[in-house]
Amino acid sequence: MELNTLTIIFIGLSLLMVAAALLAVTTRNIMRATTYLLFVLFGTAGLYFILHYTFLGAVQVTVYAGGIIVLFVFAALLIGKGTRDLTHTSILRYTAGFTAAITGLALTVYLIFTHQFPEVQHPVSVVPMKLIGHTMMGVEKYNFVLPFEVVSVLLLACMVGALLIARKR
Amino acid sequence: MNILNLFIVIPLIMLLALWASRNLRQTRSVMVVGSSLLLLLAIYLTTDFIAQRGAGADAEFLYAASWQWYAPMNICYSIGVDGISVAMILLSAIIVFTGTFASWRLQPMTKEFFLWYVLLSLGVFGFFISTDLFTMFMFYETALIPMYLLIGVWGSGRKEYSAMKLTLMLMGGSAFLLMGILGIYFGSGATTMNIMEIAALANIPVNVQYIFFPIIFLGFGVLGALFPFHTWSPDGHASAPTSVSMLHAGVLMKLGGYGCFRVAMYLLPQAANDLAWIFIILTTISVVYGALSAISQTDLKYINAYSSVSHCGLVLFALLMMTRTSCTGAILQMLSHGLMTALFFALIGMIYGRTHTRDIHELSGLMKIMPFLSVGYIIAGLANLGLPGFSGFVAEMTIFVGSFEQPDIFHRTVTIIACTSIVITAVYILRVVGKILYGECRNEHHLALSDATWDERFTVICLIICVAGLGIAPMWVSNLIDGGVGNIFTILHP
Amino acid sequence: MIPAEYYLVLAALLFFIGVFGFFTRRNLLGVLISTELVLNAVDINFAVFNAYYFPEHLEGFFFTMFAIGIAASETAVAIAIILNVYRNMRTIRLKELKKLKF
Amino acid sequence: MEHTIFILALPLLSFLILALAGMKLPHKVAGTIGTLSLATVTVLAYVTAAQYFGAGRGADGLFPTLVPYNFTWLPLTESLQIEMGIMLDPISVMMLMVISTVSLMVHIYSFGYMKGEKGFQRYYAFLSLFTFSMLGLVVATNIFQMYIFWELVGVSSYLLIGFYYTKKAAIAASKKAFIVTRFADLFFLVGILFYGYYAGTFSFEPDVRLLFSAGIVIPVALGLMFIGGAGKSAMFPLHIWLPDAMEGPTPVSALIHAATMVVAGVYLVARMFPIFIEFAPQVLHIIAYVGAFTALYAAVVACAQTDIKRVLAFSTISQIAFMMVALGVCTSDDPHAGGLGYMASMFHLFTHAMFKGLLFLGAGAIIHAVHSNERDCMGGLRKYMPVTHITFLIACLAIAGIFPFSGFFSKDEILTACYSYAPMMEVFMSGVAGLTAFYMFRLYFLIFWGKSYYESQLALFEKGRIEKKPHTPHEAPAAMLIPMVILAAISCLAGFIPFGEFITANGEAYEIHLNTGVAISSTLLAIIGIATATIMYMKGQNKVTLTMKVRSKKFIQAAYHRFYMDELWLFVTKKVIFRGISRPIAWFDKHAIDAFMDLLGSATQTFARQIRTFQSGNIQSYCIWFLHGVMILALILIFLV
Repeated sequence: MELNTLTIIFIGLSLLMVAAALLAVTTRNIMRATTYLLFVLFGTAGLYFILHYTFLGAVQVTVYAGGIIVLFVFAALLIGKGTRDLTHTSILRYTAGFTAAITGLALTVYLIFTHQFPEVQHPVSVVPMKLIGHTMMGVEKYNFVLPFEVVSVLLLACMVGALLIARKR
Repeated sequence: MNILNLFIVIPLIMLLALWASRNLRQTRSVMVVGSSLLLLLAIYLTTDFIAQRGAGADAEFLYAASWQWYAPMNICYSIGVDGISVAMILLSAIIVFTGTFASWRLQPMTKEFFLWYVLLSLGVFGFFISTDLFTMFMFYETALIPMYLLIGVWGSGRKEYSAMKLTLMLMGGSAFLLMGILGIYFGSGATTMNIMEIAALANIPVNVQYIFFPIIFLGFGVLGALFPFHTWSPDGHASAPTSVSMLHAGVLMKLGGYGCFRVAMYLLPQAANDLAWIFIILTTISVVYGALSAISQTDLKYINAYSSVSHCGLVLFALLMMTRTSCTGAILQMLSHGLMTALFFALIGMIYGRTHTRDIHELSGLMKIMPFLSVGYIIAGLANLGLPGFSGFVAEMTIFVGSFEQPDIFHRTVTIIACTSIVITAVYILRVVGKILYGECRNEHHLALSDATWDERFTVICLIICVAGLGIAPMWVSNLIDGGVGNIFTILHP
Repeated sequence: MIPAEYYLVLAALLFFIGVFGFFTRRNLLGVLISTELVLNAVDINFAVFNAYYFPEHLEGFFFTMFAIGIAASETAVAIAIILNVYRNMRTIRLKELKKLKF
Repeated sequence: MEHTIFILALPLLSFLILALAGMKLPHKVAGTIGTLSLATVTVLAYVTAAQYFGAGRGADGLFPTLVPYNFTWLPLTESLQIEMGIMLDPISVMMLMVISTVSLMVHIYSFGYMKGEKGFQRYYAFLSLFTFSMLGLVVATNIFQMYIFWELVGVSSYLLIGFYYTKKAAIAASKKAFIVTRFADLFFLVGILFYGYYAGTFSFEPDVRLLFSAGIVIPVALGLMFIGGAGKSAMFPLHIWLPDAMEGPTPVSALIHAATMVVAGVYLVARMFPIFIEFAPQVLHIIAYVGAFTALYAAVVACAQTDIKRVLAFSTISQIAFMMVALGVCTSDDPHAGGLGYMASMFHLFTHAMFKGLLFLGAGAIIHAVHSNERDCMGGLRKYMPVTHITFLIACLAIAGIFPFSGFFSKDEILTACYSYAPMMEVFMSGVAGLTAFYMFRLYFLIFWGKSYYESQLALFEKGRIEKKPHTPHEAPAAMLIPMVILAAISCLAGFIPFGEFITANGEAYEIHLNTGVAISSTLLAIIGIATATIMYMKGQNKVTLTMKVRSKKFIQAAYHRFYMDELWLFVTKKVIFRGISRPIAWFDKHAIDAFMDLLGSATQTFARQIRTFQSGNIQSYCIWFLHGVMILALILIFLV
């Protein structure tokens, strides 16, 4: 693997994401955790760009980094200061979680490197918008109009539901 | 209409009538009418059975009938009686009848009490008339479950604990039982649940028998207070209300012995012959151990419960001796113990109802205060320790003579050990009689107590008549059960 | 060309960091944040599998997109619940939320 | 002989009437019912005896064994069945007479003795029950019937001893009597079971071949049966219940604990005698030794007792032991060659029943007069109770074995029988007979001679030392005296009955002839005993007595406490059985077996409580466990499969 710009960017992004993720799950302050999550999400968007999925990256930035993080921030702000600090977990739980995570990670990595993936086919380049539009709205095989509709209904339901749950009584 | 069905139908009608009854009067009249009907029916059944046998009806079970109710496993509602079950039905009818009068003044929730009481007797009757393993098991469970409520709700002392213990231990036993029944069913080729047909097939492999004989014997043995699974009995009896104690010791514990005989030994004769010695040891321990621990008890009901352990141990002991005489003796002992213990528990309940204590250290000189109950108690005590003229003597002697038919040293030794129980029984009975009935009354609160009321007198006299009747004229009973014992005996000793 | 395994390892790392957070967080919001990490890691995998191994169709692509959508709605609902819980119980600490336990 | 059924039926009937309706009857009526039925029974018994013995011997020179009634009561096995019936042979007919006579006397006597007692009707009911059972016992056609009535006798004895059920001592005594005899009955029962199995029958005349083939088992069975008999007949060491049984009303002691029930053991051995002599002569000799020891033991203890009924009780034990010895020394069933003991034993049984019954009735009259059992409260009574005095003296002479009273004849036969077995035995038993004379006359003098307790009390009262005027001893009412006089007459004359004509071991007639040597020596010993007693006790406490008392204080103390046999038994029952076995078993049951069951319950509960925390509702822990599970599964799938 030659060390080109893309690779360097990838490595940089990876390091950033892992570090931010670690901080996001360990920091005591909920606002900070949210911020670190934001970094991870931005990093992910970056990965999508590297993969030439620019549209996906854009969605990631707008929906995730833009929408969800804002929700988190609002929530963190709405919930009083007293509950904002994250408390320690029991050492038992900590080790249990840690071993589970480490074992799982080891296993996954082992699988990744031993698994026979199919032949790598070099991606063309950026996926054209037109294709995305057709695929999303198409009705043939490998087209996704039905899931699209379902998701939209789901979103609506969530919106209504969230309002219903969160409104003051 | 098969007469045996009436034993199910009458309790069912009684249940409905009780449910519909509005006040105490109606409840009582339903109970009196129903239990008298059952008693009359049982007496009619007995006489008719004897008449039919006399007329030469030599089928193993008379009044046999069968209706299939679950085809995939070939489970039928099969009924039929032989001499043993007729005797047991008669016993149950007597106890149910007298138990009704013993709980005449029971408060509160009389109606609910009798509802469960009738359900229990329904189970008992159903058990004795069934000849289908699964139906039998079903009725067995029907008889056990009401016990929990009867003790838990209407009991005294640590009633919740006792009820729970009793139910759990008996349920544990029936878990074994279910296992055993399935074992027999599949062992015999999974074609029928009917006892007679299984016995006729006689095709259960010996190694299967070896597994399921102990399981079934234990399952029924728990109910028959087999050492070391007897501990439900003292606590359960001590907490149960009078008529429940009567019914439980009088009839329910007999389900154990009857089941051991009818299911374990009848269907698995090979294993019964080979493995009997294990259980003979256990039952011998039961006999002596129960009697010995009765000596140092202070609660009247505990004394009686341990005495029941001893006497029921003798039932199983006699069955396992597997001579024809000892088996007859075992059935006689079941009848005799049922009647005697019912009498005992009835009297204890009556005394307790007046004095509100069962501690023998707190009771004394009752003879002066309640002569009727005291005389009844002495008679019950004497019957219990095997006085000739009462049923206990006949049963015990038949058992001992029968057991002596086994000439080898092991059987001889255990028989002699079991014989010692007659002395120990005398010790604990006379100890109680001397302590609570004789002497001067030391508690001035007891001086004002009244003697028995008419319903109590009726209960006691009925039972005494039965006990004495069986003791003076045992011939007809032993004739009645002899046929049934003979059939099983032939299978045990091919 | 960056090998696919790199992405996958990165995704796995994120995933398990998320799992770890999910286990150890003592606060509903913290748990939710960890969940987002996990979802994110899965999204990356979808995209990578699509881009490297099956570029002729856009299945992974769309799965990622829908996942993002669903994640958004899920977060919205979850936060609404959290707010509601907070309003009723004045806390969002898991330890203290046991009214429905047993 | 069909009327014999009434001998059993009447007492039973009167028992049932009195037991069911007794409380409502007036005393007089109840007593009359009992007495009348007993009188009829007595008449019937005598008629039976007259007919039986009057019919004479059969062709074989024996009195026939008649079985007028016999029916199967309960079939047990193919060969064994319990039969109920009436069997008449010389000993059972003799016993019928003895029992009905003494019982009738006691019934009449009780009219006076129990007058006005609470529970008078109950008393008569129990007497009837006892008489019924005892009669049933002696006419038993088989050993099992005997056992049945044996138990009934035991229970009526229990009820009668505990008649004064508010008295602590009476309760304890009745319990003790029942349990000790029950304990012995256990052996009896086992003996019967062995016998029944090997003989193939419960009857007294088994198939001899079967018995021969059984070998050692038959002696064992007979020995066990003897233990049962020893329990009822109060042989050492099972005698402990009898002295305590004196807590019952005195007429009851006369009937049950002197004349009839306690000789049931002797009767049992006599009943089984043909089998004993044929198959187990060694067991018979063991019986003789047990009897000899008991006789001595009881005689020694009797010398030191102060309660007059206790003295009589020990004397009863001693006399029954004489009968046992007589049976035990038999070496064959021919009265001319070693089989004399059987006849002697039965003879002594007969005479003893009369004079010992008389002694007890006399004692009852005395107790009735002075209201105490203690000899200290008596003395000098001969002035106040002349009839009692004379009859008591007759009885004492009879028991001491003085010519021409009945005891002389029967005791002499026993000693002769002993002599033919072993001279040492004769010497030993003669010594015991002398001792008997001593303690009986000691008793006699203490009661009727010496300083009058009443008079000394009266003197004290007149001096103002005591406040209550002492009760004047008075002669008993006629209802009590008549039976005593009748019995006294029988005691005087019974010795002249040619007993050997009727009852011998093999049934052939035997003419009693006195063995002069034995007779003279035993009479001499008796006279020595009487003389000693006269010297020591006639004039109250004199010097000789006091020195003796001081010299052998320890021994007398030990004898007074019956050589601590009761304490030993108490130790065995209270400490060993109750504290040592029963308590631990009860403890074990509660704390081991029951606790184990409880442990199962609580273990289940604890386990449930433990695993309940898994179901905590905490999603995080669910996930941890889930993930661990997944990991393990994955590892297994990847690396192992």
